[in-house]
Amino acid sequence: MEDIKKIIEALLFVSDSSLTIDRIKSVLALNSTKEIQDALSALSDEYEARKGGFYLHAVAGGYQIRTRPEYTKWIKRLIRTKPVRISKAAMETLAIVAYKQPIVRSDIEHIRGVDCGGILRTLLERKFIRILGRKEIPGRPLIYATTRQFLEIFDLKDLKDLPTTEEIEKLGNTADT
Amino acid sequence: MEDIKKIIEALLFVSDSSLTIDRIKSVLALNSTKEIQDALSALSDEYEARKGGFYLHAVAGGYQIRTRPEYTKWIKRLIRTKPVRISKAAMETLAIVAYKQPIVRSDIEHIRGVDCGGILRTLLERKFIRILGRKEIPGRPLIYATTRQFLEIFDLKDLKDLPTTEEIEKLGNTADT
Amino acid sequence: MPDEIYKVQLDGVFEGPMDLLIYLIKKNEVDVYDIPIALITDQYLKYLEWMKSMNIDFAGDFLVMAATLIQIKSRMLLPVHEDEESEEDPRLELTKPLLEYLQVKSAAEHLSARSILGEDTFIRTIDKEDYLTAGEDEIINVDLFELIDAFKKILENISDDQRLDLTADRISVKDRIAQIVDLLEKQASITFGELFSSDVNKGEIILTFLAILEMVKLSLVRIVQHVHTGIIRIFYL
Repeated sequence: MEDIKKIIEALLFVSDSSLTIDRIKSVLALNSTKEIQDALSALSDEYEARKGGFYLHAVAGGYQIRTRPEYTKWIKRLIRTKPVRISKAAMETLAIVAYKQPIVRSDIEHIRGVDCGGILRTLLERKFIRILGRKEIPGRPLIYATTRQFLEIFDLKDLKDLPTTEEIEKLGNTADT
Repeated sequence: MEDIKKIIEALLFVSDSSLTIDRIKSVLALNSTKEIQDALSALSDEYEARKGGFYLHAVAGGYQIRTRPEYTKWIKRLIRTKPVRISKAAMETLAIVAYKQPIVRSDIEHIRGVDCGGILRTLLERKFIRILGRKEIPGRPLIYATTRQFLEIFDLKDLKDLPTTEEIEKLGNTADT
Repeated sequence: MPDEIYKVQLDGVFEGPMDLLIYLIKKNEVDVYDIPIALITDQYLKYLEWMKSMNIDFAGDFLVMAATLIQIKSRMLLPVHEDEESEEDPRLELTKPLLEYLQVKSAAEHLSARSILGEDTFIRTIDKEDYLTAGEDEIINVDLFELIDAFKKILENISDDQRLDLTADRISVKDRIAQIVDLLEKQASITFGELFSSDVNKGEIILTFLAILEMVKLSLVRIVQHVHTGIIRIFYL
């Protein structure tokens, strides 16, 4: 019984979704539902008694270890502070600006094939890119380029440090590992 | 103190990389290193005392909650994820980068005697290695080094934690005979 | 020999010439410091022949090594003169890299034997989205490789003629533009003299000049020459 409890704890710990009793039964190759139920409630009692950072949550017919809501504030601070996180769409846009700078929005959108207004604003706010000026063509569109902070974040001395496209291609395709 | 311990536990529970004391300090907006260290060792002691499914592990200059190795068998039955499996060729390339970093591709290939482009790309993709910059020699080749994630995956506190090649050889020789 | 090779084949094709050499040295139980070069060269070449006969593609590196082996073998055959005692053993050319490669192999084995995260021990995998309020899509950690990868994916979708301007030269010009803009952001205008004074070599001067031309073309700057002093000044627009 002691052991089953520990195994279940390890399973709950690594699982990214809630675990049903049936699932636990099949992993442990056990027949008895009761044994698992007892282990789960013992775990839950333990977590309640120690009042730590997490608890056992019963959801959607299963069980899950969750952090206590009172610590969400801190978790958000952890996730939001460095290391810098960026959405995939923003990364693509940033890559285009980095390699094709100075570049105007319509050219970026031509390459990506979608509207980039919102993303460009976010990148500007986060100081990854800056406005260099306006291009003297009809509409006088804004010209974008990367910032010093961009270099710092990507650990580059200068733009010359960016791998060239030939180098990227020379690396070839992912080898089978 | 009690509260800091709980918050740190919650942070450790959600972080996908090992947390350094500095990182915890900045999230908690605390100045005292000692308070955090005390909380961490209290947590570690607790986990050791209850001998549950997980423990506090010091790795890559920080701390991380990991499942105890005795439950690996069960976890693998639960999560049928792709195993980390790294090919022999990739492991050799990674070893060269780890021991000779910072290093350029041609030096790696000189040692292995074969093209390593595809493998380097895979190692970059898996975030075992990263591009450090360029070497100021003709052609300005890219320089490679290992990542923090490399330390975490291979259970190293820091690069100095890697045994020297002489130490490995001694181990190897005794194993051979 | 062919039978043995066949057996080796089952263990996987040799990764490279070094791998094959080490296999041959281990199989013959010879000392890396005293390699019987004729024997090893012979077996090495036989293996290449066998690969050819089996239509197995092998990298040019195997041929380079074959040439090296043959060269060392022939140098070994040359008579050694008494007075040339100090001359290096030609086999050292092979011994040094072999030893280094053996070290790498042990280091790789050591790494594989360590407790590996995701294999021997696990951490929690959580969905960060639970804690993020903004409706951002897939979130990735910023890392130079991610940036390159994002760009590589874009490249795959654009035509060849659009990629021509992505050479290192172009990037240098862009870099220079960024530097000039940095200066102009600080002081609004700058003289030609100031811009070129720090440039020591011709290449750098050309680079600066190209950067200015590009900036004029982009209407980032305006260039004005003073009627009396002749000083050329660049203004940030």
